[in-house]
Amino acid sequence: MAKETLTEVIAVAETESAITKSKTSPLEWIAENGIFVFTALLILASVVFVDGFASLVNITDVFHRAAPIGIVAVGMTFVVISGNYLDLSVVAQVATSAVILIAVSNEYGLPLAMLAALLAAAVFGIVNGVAVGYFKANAVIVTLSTTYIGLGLLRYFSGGSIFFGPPDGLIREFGLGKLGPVPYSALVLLIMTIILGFVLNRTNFGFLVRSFGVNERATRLSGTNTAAVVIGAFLVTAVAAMVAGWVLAAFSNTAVSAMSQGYDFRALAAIIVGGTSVFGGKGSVLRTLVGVIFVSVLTNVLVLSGISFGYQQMALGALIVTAVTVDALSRKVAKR
Amino acid sequence: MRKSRIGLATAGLLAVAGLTLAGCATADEPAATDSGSTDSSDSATTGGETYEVYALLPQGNDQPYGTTYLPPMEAKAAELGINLTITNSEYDGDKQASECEVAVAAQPDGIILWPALADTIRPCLEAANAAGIPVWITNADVNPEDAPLTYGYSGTDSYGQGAASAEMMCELVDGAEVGIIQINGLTGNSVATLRGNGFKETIAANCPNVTILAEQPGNWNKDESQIAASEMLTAVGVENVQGMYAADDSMIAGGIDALKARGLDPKDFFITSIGNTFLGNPLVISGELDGTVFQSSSWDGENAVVGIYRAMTGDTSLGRDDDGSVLYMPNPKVTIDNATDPSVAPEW
Amino acid sequence: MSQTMQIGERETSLWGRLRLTIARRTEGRGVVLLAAVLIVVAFTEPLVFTSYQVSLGRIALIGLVALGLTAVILMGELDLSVASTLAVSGVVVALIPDIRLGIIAALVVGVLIGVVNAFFVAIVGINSFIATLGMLFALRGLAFVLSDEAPVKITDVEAGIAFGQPLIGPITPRVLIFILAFIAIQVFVSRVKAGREFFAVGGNRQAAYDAGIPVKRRIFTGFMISGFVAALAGVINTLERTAADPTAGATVLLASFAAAIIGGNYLKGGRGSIVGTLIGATALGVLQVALTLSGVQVPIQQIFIGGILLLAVTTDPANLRAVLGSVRSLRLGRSKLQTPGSGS
Amino acid sequence: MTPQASQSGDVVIEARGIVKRFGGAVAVNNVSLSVREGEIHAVVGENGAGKSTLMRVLAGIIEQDSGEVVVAGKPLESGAKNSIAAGIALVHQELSLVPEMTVAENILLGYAPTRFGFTKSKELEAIAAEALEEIGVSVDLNERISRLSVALRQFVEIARAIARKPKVLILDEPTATLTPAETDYLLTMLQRLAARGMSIIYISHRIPEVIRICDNVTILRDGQKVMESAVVETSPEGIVDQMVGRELKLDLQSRRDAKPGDVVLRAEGIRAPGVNGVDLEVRAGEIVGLGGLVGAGRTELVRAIIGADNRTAGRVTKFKDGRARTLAGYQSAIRNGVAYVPEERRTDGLALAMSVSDNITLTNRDELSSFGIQLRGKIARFSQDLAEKVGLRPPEIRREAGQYSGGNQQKIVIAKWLGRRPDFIVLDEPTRGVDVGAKAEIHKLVKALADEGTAVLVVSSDLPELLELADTIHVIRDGKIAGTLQGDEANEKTVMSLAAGEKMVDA
Repeated sequence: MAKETLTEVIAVAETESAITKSKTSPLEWIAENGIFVFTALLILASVVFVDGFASLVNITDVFHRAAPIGIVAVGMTFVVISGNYLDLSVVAQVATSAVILIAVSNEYGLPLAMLAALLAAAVFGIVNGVAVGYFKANAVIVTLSTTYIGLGLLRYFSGGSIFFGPPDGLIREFGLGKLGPVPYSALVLLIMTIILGFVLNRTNFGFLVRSFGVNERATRLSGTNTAAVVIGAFLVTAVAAMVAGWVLAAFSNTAVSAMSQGYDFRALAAIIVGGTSVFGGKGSVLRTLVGVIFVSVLTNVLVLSGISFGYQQMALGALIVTAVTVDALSRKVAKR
Repeated sequence: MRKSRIGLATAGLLAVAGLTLAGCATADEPAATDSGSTDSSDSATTGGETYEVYALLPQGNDQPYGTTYLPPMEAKAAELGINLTITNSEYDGDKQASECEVAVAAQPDGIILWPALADTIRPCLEAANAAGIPVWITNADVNPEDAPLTYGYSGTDSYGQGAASAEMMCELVDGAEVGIIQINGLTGNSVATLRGNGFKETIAANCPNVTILAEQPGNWNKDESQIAASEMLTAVGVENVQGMYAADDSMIAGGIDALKARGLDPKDFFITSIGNTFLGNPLVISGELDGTVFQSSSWDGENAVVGIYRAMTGDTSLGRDDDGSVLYMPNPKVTIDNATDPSVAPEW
Repeated sequence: MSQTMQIGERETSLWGRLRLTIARRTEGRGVVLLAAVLIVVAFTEPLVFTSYQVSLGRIALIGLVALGLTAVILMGELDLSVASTLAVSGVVVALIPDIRLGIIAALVVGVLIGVVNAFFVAIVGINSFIATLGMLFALRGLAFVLSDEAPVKITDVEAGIAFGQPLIGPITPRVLIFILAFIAIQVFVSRVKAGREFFAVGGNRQAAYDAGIPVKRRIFTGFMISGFVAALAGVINTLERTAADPTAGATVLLASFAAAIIGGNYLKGGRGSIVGTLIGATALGVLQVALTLSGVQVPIQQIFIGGILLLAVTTDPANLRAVLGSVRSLRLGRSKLQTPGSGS
Repeated sequence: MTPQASQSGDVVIEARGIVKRFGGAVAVNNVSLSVREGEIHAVVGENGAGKSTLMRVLAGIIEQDSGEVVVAGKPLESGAKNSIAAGIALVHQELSLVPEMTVAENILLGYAPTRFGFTKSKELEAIAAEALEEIGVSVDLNERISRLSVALRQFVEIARAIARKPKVLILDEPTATLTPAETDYLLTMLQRLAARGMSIIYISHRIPEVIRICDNVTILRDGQKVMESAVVETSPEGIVDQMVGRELKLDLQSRRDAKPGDVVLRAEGIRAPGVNGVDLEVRAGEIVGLGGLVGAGRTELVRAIIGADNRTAGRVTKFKDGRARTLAGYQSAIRNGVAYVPEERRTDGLALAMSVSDNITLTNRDELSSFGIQLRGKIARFSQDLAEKVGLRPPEIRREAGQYSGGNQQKIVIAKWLGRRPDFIVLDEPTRGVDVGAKAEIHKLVKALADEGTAVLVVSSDLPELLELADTIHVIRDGKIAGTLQGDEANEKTVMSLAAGEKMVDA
C-alpha cells in the first residue's frame, strides 16, 4: 500500500540537510567540538588568572577530583549511549564496592575482597540490565529502586560504620602512589578510558550498544539479542563503578556506606557536558573524559577562589544547561 | 487484558509476600545487628512496669556514630524496662516531623528526640505537650526558646565542642600570629553549623591572633576533605598556613593526609578537631593531631534513656529549671597526654 | 445496503460495562498494591488507621509534589527540579518577614521556575530530563546561597505553629491543601480542555500539532503546575516546621516518582491519571507510616520500598505480556526440536 | 492533454501553481487543482508522486514555497487552524488519533466545546455522536482509541473530519486498512456526502474505487500534474498508463522461468494475532508472493513465520543441506540463514544515523570480527563490495544511511542481508516509496537472487510487482490463504478477486 507519509517527506528533507551538512555552520562546529575548545580555554584561563592553579600539587588535586567520578562516568557512558538515560544506582555501587574492598580485605585479604566486590557489581549490573533489557522497564525507575535496595542492604550489613584499611597495605600504597603529579587513581581513569573507548568503538559489543542507541528495532531485527546488549551496558557501568569504589577507598583508606553521595547526577552531568546525547547513539568515552576534566577543573578553580558551595552548585547547573542549549540550537540551525 | 490482570495479581501477591517478609525482618533484626527495635522479651526480664518510648533519631546504623549510639541505649532501656521504638529520619526535618506525629499518635509514655534540625522541632514539642507526653532531647539541644517545652537534655553541646576545639587551638598557638584553614561538615547540617560557629566565634574572642584564611565543606567525608583542604592550602599559599581545624576526626584525617601528600609534616602544624574516634585517636597518639574533643556515643545513648526515665518517673518535670534536667556530656579535650587514657577510649 | 454499520464490540450488560470501565483504567497496579498494603497493615499495625490523621499527613507530604509532577509526566516530559524548587521556595518564604507576602513570593518563584524549565524544553528544545537536571543543581545552589547555607527560621513562629494545627477534625491545612490540589489538578486534566489535551501532547504529539493544539503553551502550563505545586509543598513544610531547610526535599524527588509510577503513569506520556498518583502516594505513605510504627530500621525500609518499586515497573502489563509471549513462542519452538534428516 | 472536467456547482477550493521543495528535492512542482461543490475529485499517482504533500499544503499543515490556495475566492493563509476555519478537513493517511483519549474527544481533538475552559462533555458527545451518525458508524463514545480496531479508527478519523462540518473533505488512502465490505460502505457514504454538496478530494491507488465514485481525476507523477480529466472520459488503463508511465509496463512481461529445487522452509499451522492458521512452503530458487489487501495479515504472517513477532501456534522448519531445524525464535531463524527486509525500512530496516558500512556490519558482525574485535579493513572491503553489488549510488560506505534516497536505502537493507548469503529471504513491500528506476533494479536483484537458488518470499501490495516477481502467489485474506495462483493463472483480476473475497467493487 502506498504510504508517502510525513516520515517519507521528512526523509527527503533529512537527505537534503544531510548533504548540505558537508559545509557545517560555526555553531554546529562548536556543538560538535566546542567542549574540547572550552576545556582548553578554561584551563588556559585558570593557568593565567588563578594563582596556584598551575602548581603540581593542585594538578594532583584536580586529578583526585576527576578520578573516581570520572571512572564512574566513562562506565555510565555505555548506558547513556544505549539510550537508557542513566544508572542512578552507581551511588550504591561505588559505596558497596568500597566497603567490601576494605572490610573484606581486612578479614580475608585483598584478592577475596576484590572477588566479592566483583560479584556485587555483577549482581547490580545483571539486575538492572535484566529489568531494563528484558522487561523493558524504564531505566530511571529501575536503577532508582536498585539504589534503594543496594544502599539498604549495604547499610544493614555494614551497620554504617567506617572501615579502615591497614595504615600500610597495598591499598594504602596505591592510594598514595603517584607518577609525577599524576596519582595512580588518575592513571586508572586514563586506562579505563582507553579500554572502554576501545570496547565502545572497536568491538562488536560496543558497536551494538551504539546501534541499539540509534535504532533499537533495526538492531533487534538484524538478529541481535538486544536484551543481552542492555545487560552488557549495565554490567560495564557496574564494573566501572566498582573500580571507582576501589579508587575512592584506596584514596582515603577508609570506606563508609555514606560515601559517593551524588555520584549519579554528577557523573551524568560530566557525560552531558562532554557532549554525549541522552537520546542515545551519539557520543564517546573520550568526550566523557573531557567533560569530567572540565567539571573538575571548574570546581577546583571555584574552590581556589574561595567560592562557597552554593555558588559552585549554581555554576554546575548553569554549565549543564548551556552545554545542551548550544547543542540544541546547533541542531536547529542544521535543520535549516 | 487477561494477561495484564495476571500481571496485576502477581504484583499484588509479591507485594504481600514482601510486606510479610518485612515483618520477619523486623523480628530478626536484633539478631542481625544489635540495633533497631528491641523485642519485648528484654523488658519482660526487668519485672516492674514497662514503659513505651519512641526515640526519634536522625541517624541509626546508617552512620558510624548512630551505630555505636544505639546498642548502649537499647541495653540501658532493657535494664530500665523501657520498650523502645526507634525511628531514623536521615536528617530530613520533614520526615522527622512526620515521625513525631506518628509517635504522638501512638501515645507512648515518653519520647526521646534527637532533632534533625533544631529550628524545625517546635511543632513536634507542642504536639507532645498537648498530648501530655514528656520529651527528652538527646545529642543536639533545641533552641533556648524551645527548651521550656522539654523535660531536659542530655548530650553534647555542639557549639561548645567547636569552642573547646578553638580553645585548644588558642593554647597551641600561644599568642603567635598564625593563619589556619577550616573544614566544615555537610553544608546546611545543623551540627556542622553549630560546631563551625562555635569554633569561629571562640577564636575571634579568645585569640584574634589566629586568622581563618579559608573554609570549605568536607561533608563529613575523608576523601572530600583531603581534596578541599589541599585546594585551600593552594589557594591561600602553604607558607601562610600554620594550622588546621576540622569539624570531625574523619575530615581532619583527610586534612592531615593532604599535608602529608605535599611532603609536609603534620607535626609542624597546629591541628585540632572533634570526636576522638577510632580514626582520630591514633592520630593524636602519633602526634599528628594536636588535640581533639572526645564525644562518647555510648554516654549519649545511655543518658538519653536515663533522661526519659527520669521524666517518666517524675524525677524531672517540664522545663529546664530543676537540676538534673540538663546532663552535659563531658567533652574532655584529648591531647597526646591523655590520649591513651581509658576514660577517653574511642568508641566509633 | 444499510445506512449504519456496526463495527467493534459494544458492551450493554452492566457487568460488561463494569469490565470495560476497569479495562480502561490505568491504576490497576496501584490499586492492587494499595490493597495489599492496607490488608497487611490492618493486621500488623492497626494504629495506622486509628491515628489516620498521621497517615493523612504523611500521604500529603509524599503526594503533593507527585501530583504536580504527574501533570508533566502525562505530557511525556520529566521534571527533576521539583525537590530543589521546594527548597528554594521554602527559603524564600522564610526570608520574607511578612508571611502573606512571603507565601505569595514563594509561589511566584515556583511558577517562574516552571516557566524557565518550560522555556528550555519547549522553546530551546532541550530534552526535559537534562534541562531540569541542570535546574536541579542550579536551584539547590540558589537555596544555599539565599539561606547562607544554614536553616532559616521564619519570623512569625507562632503563625507557623498555628498553621500546623488541625482545622476541622484531623484535617490540617497541609492535608486540606493536598486534597484541594488533588481536586484542582484532577479536574483540570479530566474536565478542562487544556488539561485533557495534555494526554494528546503526551500520547501523539504530531496529532496534537495537526489538530491545532498549542503544544508549547500546554508544556508551559504543565511545568508551571509542577513548579507551583512544588513551591506550595516548600511553603507548607517551612510554615509547619517554623523554619526553612536549604537541604530540604532530599527524599521528595524519588518518592514522587515512585508514587507516580506505582500509580500507573506511563513515563513516555499519554497514559496515566492523577487518581493513580493519589493511590500510589497513599500506598507509599501508609507503608512508610506502618514501617515507622513497627520501628523497622531505615535500611530495611529502603530495601522494601525499592523492592516494591522494582516490582511496579517490571510488572507493567505491556512489558509482562511481551516477556510471557516470547517465553511461550520459545517453548513452542523448543518443544518440537527434530532429529536431523527428518523431513525433506 | 486536458479534456474538459465535468462541470457542476461553483469552485469551492482551488490550488494555483503549488510548489513545495524539501531542501533541493521538489515534492510538488507547479500543480494546480480546482474542486467544485459536490464534486468528488480523485488525485492518483505513484508512491512519492507528491499526492500527500499536496494535500498537506491544502490542509495548511505544511506551507507551500510558491503558488496559492484559494478557498471560496479568498487566498488561504497557511496553518492548520486557518484551513480548518476555511472548512477544509483532512483525513490523515497515517492515523493521527490519541490512543488514550476517548472516541468523542478524538473526534473533537483541539476543538472541544468549552465553557470557561471546561469541556462541555454533554455537547462534546452530542457533536461526536452526530458526526458518527452522519457516517453511520456506531461505536461507544467513551471507548479509548487504543482499544479499537484499525478499521474502526479509520472511521473515527473520518467522523473527526466530518464533525468540523467541512466544505472540503480530503481523504488520503482511506480504504488502505479497510475490508472490502467496509470499503464498499465508505464509498457509498462518500457519495452520500457529496450529494449533500460536500466537495471531496479522494486519494487512492485503487482505480476501481476512483472509477466508481469520482467525477474528475487528477494524475500526478514525480510531483507534476500529468493529466486532469473527467472520469467518464478516461479508462482504468488510461489512468494506470499516466500514473506509472510506460517503462514499468514493459517490465511486467519479463517473468522469469523458475526451476524450484528442494523445500527450504516449511511453515505449518501458523497462528498469531491477525494470522489464523497458515501452511506454506518455499523452495530453493522459487519466489513465492503474498498478495492481498492491506490488513489481510500478510506482514503479520511473515513476521510470525520468522519469529520477529511471537506466534501463538504453529511450527516452522528450515531445511539446509538435508538437515531440518525447527526455528524457535527470530534469532535462531537468522542463525539458520533467514533474511528479513522489513516493511518499515526507516524504523525497522536501517539505523539511519549510522553509516552504510555500519548498517551492513550489523548483520555480519561475526564474519567481520575476530574475538569480538571488529576488523576495520575487512569491514570496509566487505561493505564496499556489497554496496556495489546492489548498485548503491553513490557507493560511499562512510555516508550516513539517512542521507540516501528511499531506493538506495532499500538497497542498503538488502545488501546487509546479502552479506550473510541467506538461503531464504523475506521481502515485505520491497519497493514501497522507491522511485521507478530503483524499483526496476531491486526487481532485477531479487530475480538474480532466486536464480542463484535463494528461496524468496515477497509481500507486496503493488500488483504489477507481485505478478512480475512471483512464481507462486498466495493471496491472503483475513489471516488465511484465500487461494494460490501459479504462473499464468495469476493476473490483476484473479488476485484482486481472491483478495477482495467477493465480487470486486467495480464501476
